[in-house]
Amino acid sequence: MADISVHIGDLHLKNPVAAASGCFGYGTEYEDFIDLGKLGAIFVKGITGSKREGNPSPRMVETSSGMLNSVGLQNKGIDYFISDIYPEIQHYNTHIIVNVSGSTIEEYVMVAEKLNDLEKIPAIELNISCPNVKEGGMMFGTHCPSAIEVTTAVRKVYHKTLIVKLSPNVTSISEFARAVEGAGADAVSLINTLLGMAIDAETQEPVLATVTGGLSGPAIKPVALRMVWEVYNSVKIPVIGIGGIMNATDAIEFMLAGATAVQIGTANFIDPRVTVKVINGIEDYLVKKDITDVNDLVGALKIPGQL
Amino acid sequence: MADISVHIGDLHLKNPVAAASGCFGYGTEYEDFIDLGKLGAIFVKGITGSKREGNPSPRMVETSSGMLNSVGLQNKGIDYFISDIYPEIQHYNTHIIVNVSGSTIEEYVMVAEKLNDLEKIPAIELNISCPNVKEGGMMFGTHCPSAIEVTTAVRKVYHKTLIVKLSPNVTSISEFARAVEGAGADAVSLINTLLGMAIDAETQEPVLATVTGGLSGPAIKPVALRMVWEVYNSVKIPVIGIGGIMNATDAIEFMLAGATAVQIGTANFIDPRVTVKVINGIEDYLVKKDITDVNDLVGALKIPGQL
Amino acid sequence: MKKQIHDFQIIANRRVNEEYFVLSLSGNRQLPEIKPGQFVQVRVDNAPNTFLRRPFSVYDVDYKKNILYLLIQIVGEGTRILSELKKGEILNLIYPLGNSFSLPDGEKALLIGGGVGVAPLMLLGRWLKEQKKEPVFLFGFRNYGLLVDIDLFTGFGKVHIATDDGSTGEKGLVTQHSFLRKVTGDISMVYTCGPDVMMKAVALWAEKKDIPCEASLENTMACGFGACLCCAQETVHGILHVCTDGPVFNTKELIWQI
Amino acid sequence: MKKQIHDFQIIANRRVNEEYFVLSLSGNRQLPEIKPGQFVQVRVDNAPNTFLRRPFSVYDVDYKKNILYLLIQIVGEGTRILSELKKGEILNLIYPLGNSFSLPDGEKALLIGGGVGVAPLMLLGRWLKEQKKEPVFLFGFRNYGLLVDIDLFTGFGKVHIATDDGSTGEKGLVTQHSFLRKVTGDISMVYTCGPDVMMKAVALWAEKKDIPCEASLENTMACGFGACLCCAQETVHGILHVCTDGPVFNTKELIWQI
Ligand SMILES: Cc1cc2nc3c(=O)[nH]c(=O)nc-3n(C[C@H](O)[C@H](O)[C@H](O)COP(=O)(O)OP(=O)(O)OC[C@H]3O[C@@H](n4cnc5c(N)ncnc54)[C@H](O)[C@@H]3O)c2cc1C
Ligand SMILES: Cc1cc2nc3c(=O)[nH]c(=O)nc-3n(C[C@H](O)[C@H](O)[C@H](O)COP(=O)(O)OP(=O)(O)OC[C@H]3O[C@@H](n4cnc5c(N)ncnc54)[C@H](O)[C@@H]3O)c2cc1C
Ligand SMILES: Cc1cc2nc3c(=O)[nH]c(=O)nc-3n(C[C@H](O)[C@H](O)[C@H](O)COP(=O)(O)O)c2cc1C
Ligand SMILES: Cc1cc2nc3c(=O)[nH]c(=O)nc-3n(C[C@H](O)[C@H](O)[C@H](O)COP(=O)(O)O)c2cc1C
Ligand code: FES
Ligand code: FES
Repeated sequence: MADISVHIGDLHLKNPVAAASGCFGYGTEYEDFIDLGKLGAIFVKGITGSKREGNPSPRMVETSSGMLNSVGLQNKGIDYFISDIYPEIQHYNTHIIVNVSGSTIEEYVMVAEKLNDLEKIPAIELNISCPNVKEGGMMFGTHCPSAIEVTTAVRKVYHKTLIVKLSPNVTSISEFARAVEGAGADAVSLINTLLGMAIDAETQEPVLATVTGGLSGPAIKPVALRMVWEVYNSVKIPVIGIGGIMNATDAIEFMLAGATAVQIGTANFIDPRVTVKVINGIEDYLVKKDITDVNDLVGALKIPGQL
Repeated sequence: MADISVHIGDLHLKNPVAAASGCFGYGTEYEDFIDLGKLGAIFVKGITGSKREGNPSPRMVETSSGMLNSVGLQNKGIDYFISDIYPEIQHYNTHIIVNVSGSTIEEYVMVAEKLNDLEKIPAIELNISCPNVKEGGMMFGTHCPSAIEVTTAVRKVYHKTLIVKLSPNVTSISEFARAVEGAGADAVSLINTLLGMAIDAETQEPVLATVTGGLSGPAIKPVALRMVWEVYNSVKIPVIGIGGIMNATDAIEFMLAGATAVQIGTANFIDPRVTVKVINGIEDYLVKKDITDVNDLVGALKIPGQL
Repeated sequence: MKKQIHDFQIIANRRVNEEYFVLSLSGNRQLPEIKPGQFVQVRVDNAPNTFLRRPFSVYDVDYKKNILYLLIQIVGEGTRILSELKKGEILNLIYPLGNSFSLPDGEKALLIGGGVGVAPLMLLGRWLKEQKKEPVFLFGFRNYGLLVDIDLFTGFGKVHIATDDGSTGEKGLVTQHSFLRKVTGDISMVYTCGPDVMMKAVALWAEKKDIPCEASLENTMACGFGACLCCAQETVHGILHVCTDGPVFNTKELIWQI
Repeated sequence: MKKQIHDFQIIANRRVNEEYFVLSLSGNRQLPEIKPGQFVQVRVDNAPNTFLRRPFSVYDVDYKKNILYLLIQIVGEGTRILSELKKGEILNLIYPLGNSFSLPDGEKALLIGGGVGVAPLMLLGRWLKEQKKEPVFLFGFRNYGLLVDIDLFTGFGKVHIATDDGSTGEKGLVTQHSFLRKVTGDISMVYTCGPDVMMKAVALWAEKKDIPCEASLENTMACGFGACLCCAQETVHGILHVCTDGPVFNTKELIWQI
């Protein structure tokens, strides 16, 4: 059987398939459907310094082959996570990676620092790309000096694997990838949602209470693939591919474009077993293609006419 | 009956529905299907200083609720347009607006200058956002000083209505809108296609010969709507909304977000009569909503809680 | 109860009226216990514009025949496609989801439904009767043509009806029905499901009468099982989620959105 | 010929073999003249992943009965959904599109098809016979099970067959068929449609024999009527478009993509 384990920095994943932040709760929500121990990793939902209520309702609207959400980082804060959630999930037989958000650099640093000490959290993902909060969030991900500053500050205090999640709402995502690589990130993950909007022509009002929201799902896959390929060609650190993955073929496309691992978000809502199906599908593909190591797929895209 | 005519600068359109550049040929391709005289305007396909062959095949791939294209501005050049095409289409009972592209500022200026003299061309659309050409094209649309420079240069020589078509592949599209407004544009149109990519997992090759291409269709509608709304709130000149419009409801959403007129692209391939259907649908909507002037829709989005 | 995801076979698609239909779904394994108020998430296949699943309350369950019933109103593309499904076709469900209605303290309970909002009240009525309670139904419909399975509801308790146009029952809103004016102390619980405005009026009425009231809410749902946090409902305890903390809420806990 | 867009009713969906089916489509008005080699653009409804239309050559036309036939191979989601359509269902078509095959100078013409590439050769065979020409067919299929309507083709001319596994006709590629070795001066035109490699080999053979050769090409198409410029084909005259300048090209004009 093919070897499907991969490395993100020092972190060893049993396979390249992870659940994306904000789409998988703390994992518990999926325990009825799948064996969480089969996953490469779980990126739990965005955690901030203190409790956040999130945005008012409606927070979601379906769009063509996708959805807009404006959840807005609803969570009970890092202390509650450490005291009440971590004890419940630390037994998972997979890596739990915490997605860290904040409005200020201090908030990011504070959360990262506290997570340093949690033995079963081997990595964090800095979410500098959330389009659904008024302050901070995407600002850090669309202003390069801020991205550098927050990454540098967190790098100073956080000693395990540091992944920075990039925003697609920028002119050059590889510029940001290079910047956070320089600031000490061990890996980059991309893409977060594209900033979008929906309008109800009947009521003549925006559908979301926050007017705009983040677009996810297969609609964004072509953009995500392109960005992964661009970033893969710009940095040396591993790239984690995200955006519209619905099945194993999609995941393989991301790996060919340069992703060492992938995250699956929206697809979990439609099929809560999709992550496990994708893992199986990747194994089948490797067997069919006679590939013994999944890492051979990473960036293996063949451009006709190029050697 | 409601008044559905609108103004783009000095240009009077009998209705707000136009065909988008690159999706409608020179109009002739649709003469079998609809009465072209019914349209608000036709944006004919991108024209450059000299003949271009365009990109190699394959140039197109379907994606979820959309398509990627990499046509690459195939056209016979401005002189051929003037000598051979213009005489054939100048009798249309609608405005013909020429989409102008180039690799250098000089090329844009030269093409614009020549179009000045064509009586039946009342406006041009500067395409500074084509993702499918190696030089120029999108570069002008993703680098603000270049956008200003090309607009300023063309404004100097072109005396009729000047529309600048913006690229969505930027961090802040309203920054570009403001910049070209300052440089003399009479209107902005948006969005052009989102840069995307598709991979064939079987062959492990990119699907498009050019690797990347431009994403269009309903998949991009949420992003386009958001950008139109952002730009509408940033500039005083009229905004022309483009991106994923498939029916009258979509078009109305764009107008509510701030578009004075709309362009329909990809939808024409699936239903070559869609433009006329959208015009009829807008009329029906106005009657149903008891609105007597279509301009009352423009930017009429009601944000609950705001006055 | 463990949440499941399974294919069901459509064994009947019964058109109730112009807008409503009932799907009878049979799984190939024993149905788990489904409590009144719980819902399912249905995947709509072969539909260009229904990307996410669609939530529907469980209308009724027949454990002996292993059949689950959904009462569905056609409102958009997803429900239209479901309405056209034929016997033998397959539907994928995630179920059972959400919390459920609670047992009343006293004997008599009033179940107030509007339109397709009567859906969860069928299983609730059945359960109350099984629990030796006495459900009374008060339903509002736009007109006679939109009435739903009144004979079946009558099997569990008395049914009072209001229609907008008076084509059957009393004319007017359900909350103006004369039955409400006659209510004395014997009603120990009010359950309601229907349009928001109706539920708010019912909640207000119940509060005035000092009767506990439970409402089954809707919200836009991406997952249906607590993973996306999209279905936010403001409550006195802060923002809760309709798919896991609800869909049934005690109306005193709700901060209604206007 | 003016291009049209109309709904057609499916009056039969005949399964030819494991992979191929024939749709018989009837419009509610007189069909315009459709020339051999022309194609239609079919809208696939109720399909989540088939956003654009799908192009198919016209397999045959019956002007008397006003029926248009398509021969379709199931290769992906769009063709799978089409294969499941039932009598009475509606299909929206844009047609007739593209150019057409030209008349041979002499009498005898050789029509070489591979797999579903035989589709345009039916109407071509019918037309040649009507024009008092003598079509001869040479077909390649993977195996006996994939043969298509040979009896119908035989009505227009002799049919020679090659299969990959020799299960019927000669074993091997169509371009290795012994018939080609026996060809003398009497063939005045070669027409071909099938996989690219096959058409290239046929074109090469025809060139060697100094017989004019026309090939019906495919390409990725967004519109099908010249508006999008997506279906680029390199030729000695520069880049042309398969949907308007083709699908039929004289092979001498082509610069084949490898
Ligand atoms: C817990 C719960 C239980 C429900 N039970 C029933 C039931 O028993 N019978 C019944 O007929 N309907 C029920 N609904 C409503 C039902 O889910 C929607 O009518 C259905 O999803 C509409 O799908 P559509 O594709 O036909 O409409 P769309 O074309 O998607 O939309 C039409 C209308 O339905 C609303 N809608 C769309 N999706 C949702 C969604 N995910 N959640 C809520 N509203 C939505 C839209 O805002 C719009 O106004 C329930 C909803 C919830 C949340
Ligand atoms: C002028 C022309 C005439 C054709 N005539 C016939 C015919 O008579 N019978 C027949 O069975 N097939 C014919 N084809 C091919 C047919 O269009 C494709 O097989 C069909 O579009 C695949 O649709 P799908 O959704 O099943 O496959 P998909 O899932 O979309 O793709 C499956 C495969 O088909 C290819 N394909 C998809 N879309 C197109 C397209 N628009 N153009 C070309 N290839 C495509 C893909 O690259 C892929 O390899 C013709 C194509 C052209 C261009
Ligand atoms: C409902 C929802 C909530 C999300 N919350 C977060 C979050 O808290 N932090 C984060 O980094 N990304 C969040 N995301 C973004 C996803 O992790 C992912 O980057 C994006 O959805 C694209 O992937 P997909 O198309 O597979 O969903 C959220 C996405 C959705 C749909
Ligand atoms: C095949 C194709 C060719 C295009 N060519 C041009 C072009 O020449 N110039 C231009 O400004 N935009 C071009 N566009 C972009 C469209 O005009 C439009 O901005 C974009 O497709 C989004 O709109 P839609 O979703 O309605 O198609 C092209 C789009 C497509 C699909
Ligand atoms: S619908 Fe996802 S949490 Fe409720
Ligand atoms: S398919 Fe659009 S030009 Fe040929």
